[in-house]
Amino acid sequence: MISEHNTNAVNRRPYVRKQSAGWWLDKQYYFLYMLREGTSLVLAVYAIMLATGVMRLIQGPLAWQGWVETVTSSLAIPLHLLMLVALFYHTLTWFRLAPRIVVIRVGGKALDPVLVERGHWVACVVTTLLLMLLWGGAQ
Amino acid sequence: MANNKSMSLSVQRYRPELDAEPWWQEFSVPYNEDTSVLEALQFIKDELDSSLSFRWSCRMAICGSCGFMVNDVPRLGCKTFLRDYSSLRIAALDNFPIERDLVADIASFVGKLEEVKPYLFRHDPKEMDTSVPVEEEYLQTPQQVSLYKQFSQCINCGLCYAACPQFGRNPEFLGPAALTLAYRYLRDSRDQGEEERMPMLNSEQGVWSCTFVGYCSEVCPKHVDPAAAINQGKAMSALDYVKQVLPKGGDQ
Amino acid sequence: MKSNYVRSNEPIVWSLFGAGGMVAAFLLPAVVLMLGVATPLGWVSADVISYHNVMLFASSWLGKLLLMVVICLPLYHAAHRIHHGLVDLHLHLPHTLSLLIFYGGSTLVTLAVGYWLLLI
Amino acid sequence: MNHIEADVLVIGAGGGGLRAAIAIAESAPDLSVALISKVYPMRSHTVAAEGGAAGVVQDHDSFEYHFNDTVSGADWLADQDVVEFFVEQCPKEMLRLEHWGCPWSRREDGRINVRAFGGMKIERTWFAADKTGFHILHTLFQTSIKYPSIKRFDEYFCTDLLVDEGRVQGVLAVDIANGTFTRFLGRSVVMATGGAGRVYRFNTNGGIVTGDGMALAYRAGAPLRDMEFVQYHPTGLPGTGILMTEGCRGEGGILTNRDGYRYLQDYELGPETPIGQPRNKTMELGPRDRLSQAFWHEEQKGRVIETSRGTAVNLDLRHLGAQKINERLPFIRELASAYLGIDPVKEPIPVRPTVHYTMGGIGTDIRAQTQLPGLYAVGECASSGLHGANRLGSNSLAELCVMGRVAGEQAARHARDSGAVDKARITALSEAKAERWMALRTQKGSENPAHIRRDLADTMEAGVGIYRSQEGVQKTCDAIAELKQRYEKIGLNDGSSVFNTEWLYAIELGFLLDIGEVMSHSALMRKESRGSHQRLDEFNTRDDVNYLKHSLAYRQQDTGPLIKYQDVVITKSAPAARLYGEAAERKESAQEGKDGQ
Ligand SMILES: Cc1cc2nc3c(=O)[nH]c(=O)nc-3n(C[C@H](O)[C@H](O)[C@H](O)COP(=O)(O)OP(=O)(O)OC[C@H]3O[C@@H](n4cnc5c(N)ncnc54)[C@H](O)[C@@H]3O)c2cc1C
Ligand code: SF4
Ligand code: F3S
Ligand code: FES
Repeated sequence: MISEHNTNAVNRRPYVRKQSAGWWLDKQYYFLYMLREGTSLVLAVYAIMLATGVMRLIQGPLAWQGWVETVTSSLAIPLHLLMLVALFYHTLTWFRLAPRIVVIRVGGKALDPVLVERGHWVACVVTTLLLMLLWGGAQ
Repeated sequence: MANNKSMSLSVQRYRPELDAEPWWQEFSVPYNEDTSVLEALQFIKDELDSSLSFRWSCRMAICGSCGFMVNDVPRLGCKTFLRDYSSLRIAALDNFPIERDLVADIASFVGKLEEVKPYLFRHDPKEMDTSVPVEEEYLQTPQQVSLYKQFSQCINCGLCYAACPQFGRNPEFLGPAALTLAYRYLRDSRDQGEEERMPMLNSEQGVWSCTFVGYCSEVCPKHVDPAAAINQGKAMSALDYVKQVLPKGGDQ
Repeated sequence: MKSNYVRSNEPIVWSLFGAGGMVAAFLLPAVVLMLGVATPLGWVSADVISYHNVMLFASSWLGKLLLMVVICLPLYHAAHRIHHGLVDLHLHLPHTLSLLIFYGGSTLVTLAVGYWLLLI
Repeated sequence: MNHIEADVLVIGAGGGGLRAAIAIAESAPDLSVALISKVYPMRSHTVAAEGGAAGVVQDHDSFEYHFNDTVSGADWLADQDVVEFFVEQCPKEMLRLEHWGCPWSRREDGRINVRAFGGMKIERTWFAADKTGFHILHTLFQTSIKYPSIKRFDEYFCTDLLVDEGRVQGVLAVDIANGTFTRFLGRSVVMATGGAGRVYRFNTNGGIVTGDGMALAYRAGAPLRDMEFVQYHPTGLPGTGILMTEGCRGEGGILTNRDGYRYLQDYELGPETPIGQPRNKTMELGPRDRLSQAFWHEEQKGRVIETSRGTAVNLDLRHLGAQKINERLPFIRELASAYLGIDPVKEPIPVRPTVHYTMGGIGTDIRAQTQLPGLYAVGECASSGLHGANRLGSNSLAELCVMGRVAGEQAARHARDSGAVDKARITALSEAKAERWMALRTQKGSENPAHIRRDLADTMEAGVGIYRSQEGVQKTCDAIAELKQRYEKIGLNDGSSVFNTEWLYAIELGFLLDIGEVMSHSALMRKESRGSHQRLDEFNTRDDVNYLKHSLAYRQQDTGPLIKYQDVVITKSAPAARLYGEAAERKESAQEGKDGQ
């Protein structure tokens, strides 16, 4: 056992800095992070709006029609465009992060995350086009 | 080479016995194409103000001593060059208490590295006793090495802690380097220490305090990508969570 | 040194968060584009989302599932980020309250949507 | 004062100190270990070692080969009992590191890979890419954490050995963060403070490599051995001195002069080997002393390249290709591009010799025991008798482990066997010493210690460099005597307690001056040329009659060191000519012919 007996004066006085609530305004990198997290607000609003749609649906044709008119009103278009921008940012950041969490290995070698990110984009564009085609052709 | 140009440097000072809080001091230092921030600080110490304190040793970006905030970005002083800047503000690494001038108090950081039990575990107690010489290596193919190699390159410089706002807010967070170290061992085919280390990973102050800000990896001078390690650690922890819920297999 | 670590329950919400992020990234942009831009501008017929058509869609199991996925997972995703984001902004709600509001709220909406869809 | 009592004190947490501490913890878990280091363990300069660590593994290799390479590399100044013990222990220690998690580079089948190194007949250098020291140090540091009996005192700066009744009983150290003294009591002390490369101006060493332990032991009465032997590494970056590992040449890199000519063939290292087909102990794979000397001659002939950072030759790796460079030498690529703006995949790297390693140190026997009872030494601060007049690359990292274990076990045994210390006397001694250091902290004077440090480095470079002469060395001896006088008059401005580095640098400068003095005086007295000690005057050949001996420098009051000599242990290899390249091969085949008869 080590024994210790200390009679020295304490000269140290480490200076502790506290994080400010506005830390995310200090650096562009942090700001973009907050923006990324902020896109979730848009997502929440949209999800709730869609949920409302389901509720309106079971309330009957009239209720549904009302909902449809609200979401497709010309006033809603700019809001939707804004949402698209936010969603695009979400997608952009998501595809950048995902390959670093789930590493894909082919023949024991890890695929380059940049390559996987591009793969995500290709898949995304394909699903989007497919969805649009189905939607457009559904009439 | 001649030192034909000079640059003004603001250096943050804090001398606990004299100063109530940190303050900035201006210096003008000569520099050339090769001059690093570390060399600029050494010039200040040797020629302008010998009371300035900072840590350094290898001056080749491998010992991890010389982390400073350079224009508010965590960087290694010995691998940052004056030629890339027009003016400089140097301070102690963010998110750590300032011991003195540019010296950060990193004791808690080193404590975290120790806490994740960064050494090889084996189930067989005979294999844990390394005082007896062995005849053979554990086999490990280059591919198996590649699973953890990147995560074993950490020089413990602490830049990632200065970069991480989650650590900045909550000093309890084990943080990028320590979690990466834990993950490095977990991915090593020779290690059997899952039982020892998963509890830390699984805890609130483990991987789950990270919100993937990602700035840690951005500033890491050794491309360790701690953000990836932690977030792969989340996947590992999630799997461990499921294992805990599922009834234990018969062979346990 | 600390020695007793308490297992966090984050894996549950983190998994939902991850799934939601994926769905939001892959599917939502198309939905927003079609519903909120293409339809009002008349690029596609509004008939696609007529009461009749949507009911038809929502009465199939596949339709129900798709609706659940597109609505609820992104909601969990958002709840997760807002829950953590408030802490980031130093706007700490009491932890349990925050969990209740965000994950509890998302679960409520999920249950409601599920219930409504079952009615169809 | 802080009073701490442990069974064994280990000073220095580099590879040597950590290995020793682990050995104590494993062999004597009941003994407490205080591991004292002026920097956090992972900052120790072992971290910078790049190339690899030696250990016989291949079937066509043998301990005998490793022994022969080491002894001839040392120009027969190595103690052969130590070398024999060492080569047999190396593979065991390397395997142990493997079992502790060291990420050694592997072959496809999962076995350890080895690379070629200078002066080695067979490839036997274990490597972890080109960050071997980094990985070894971190492995040892991390492993040390698992032993509860090891207590670390990080950022404690050791200022004195405490000697009473003719044996070492403790050390005095500054707790750097608080600026106060701690008196450590221990029944044995392991010194593992590393080398002294910072005595010179251009070196591959970190700023902390200031010869502290050597000076501490010297001041406490232990002799420093073979201090005239200072290794110049042939391939450092001009300007900074940052090392480009010998592994570059081990992998097939070549050295060319201004004319693109592989000049090494002119210095008994040839014949020229085809590019991409390196041959052991030939050309670029010759020993470091010879290669550095060859540069010196090229410089005399004006066949070196003038760069803005000084003269250089080219280290050309281009033919290795990007893939091999990325796999085997990634750190080299990173360093060359960061510090010179040169990508070795596309351009040759300018390099020049820089001070790298101190072969000499605190003299120990095969048990790592010094002449001062209770004091053990290991690593670069020690002269275990292994390296003689020139160390072979990759023998040092291996030595840290082999001798680190020995030092730890021996120190533990000694701690068990020796009685209690007289606390009162030791405390009085420490208080007196501490007071003196405290006075230095506020000393007012006219001399700037930084300038003395620079002048010392310059005079060492000038007088005790690759080639030496009576006159030049004498000049350096005189200059150092003068610098020591100036040192008495230094003035310090800081005066505060917390992390006062100005004060610590001043103490280090005192150590450096002592070491520089011992090096130059030892060089002055060795009137022959051997290994890294080459003279231009009439003593330009090896003189086995008078100087097949270790030098021992003892401290004397108020004057330079007293130099004595000690016999070299020769067991089975009689001194012979040191041959490399074709000459060596010719001799070997002749030998085999003889043996065959
Ligand atoms: C750039 C470079 C590359 C190298 N490459 C190789 C290679 O490839 N192969 C090889 O075999 N060898 C190599 N070497 C040599 C080898 O790395 C060193 O000789 C070896 O690492 C020294 O280890 P050490 O434990 O003796 O000392 P260090 O690792 O230097 O540790 C010294 C320790 O002592 C402590 N200390 C010093 N003074 C004090 C004090 N006053 N108070 C308290 N603590 C103190 C320090 O804090 C530190 O912890 C290389 C050397 C250099 C410089
Ligand atoms: S992960 Fe990178 S930034 Fe963090 S301590 Fe390690 S090397 Fe430094
Ligand atoms: S910056 Fe911090 S939040 Fe996570 S990704 Fe890095 S540890
Ligand atoms: S001085 Fe070692 S990393 Fe900068």
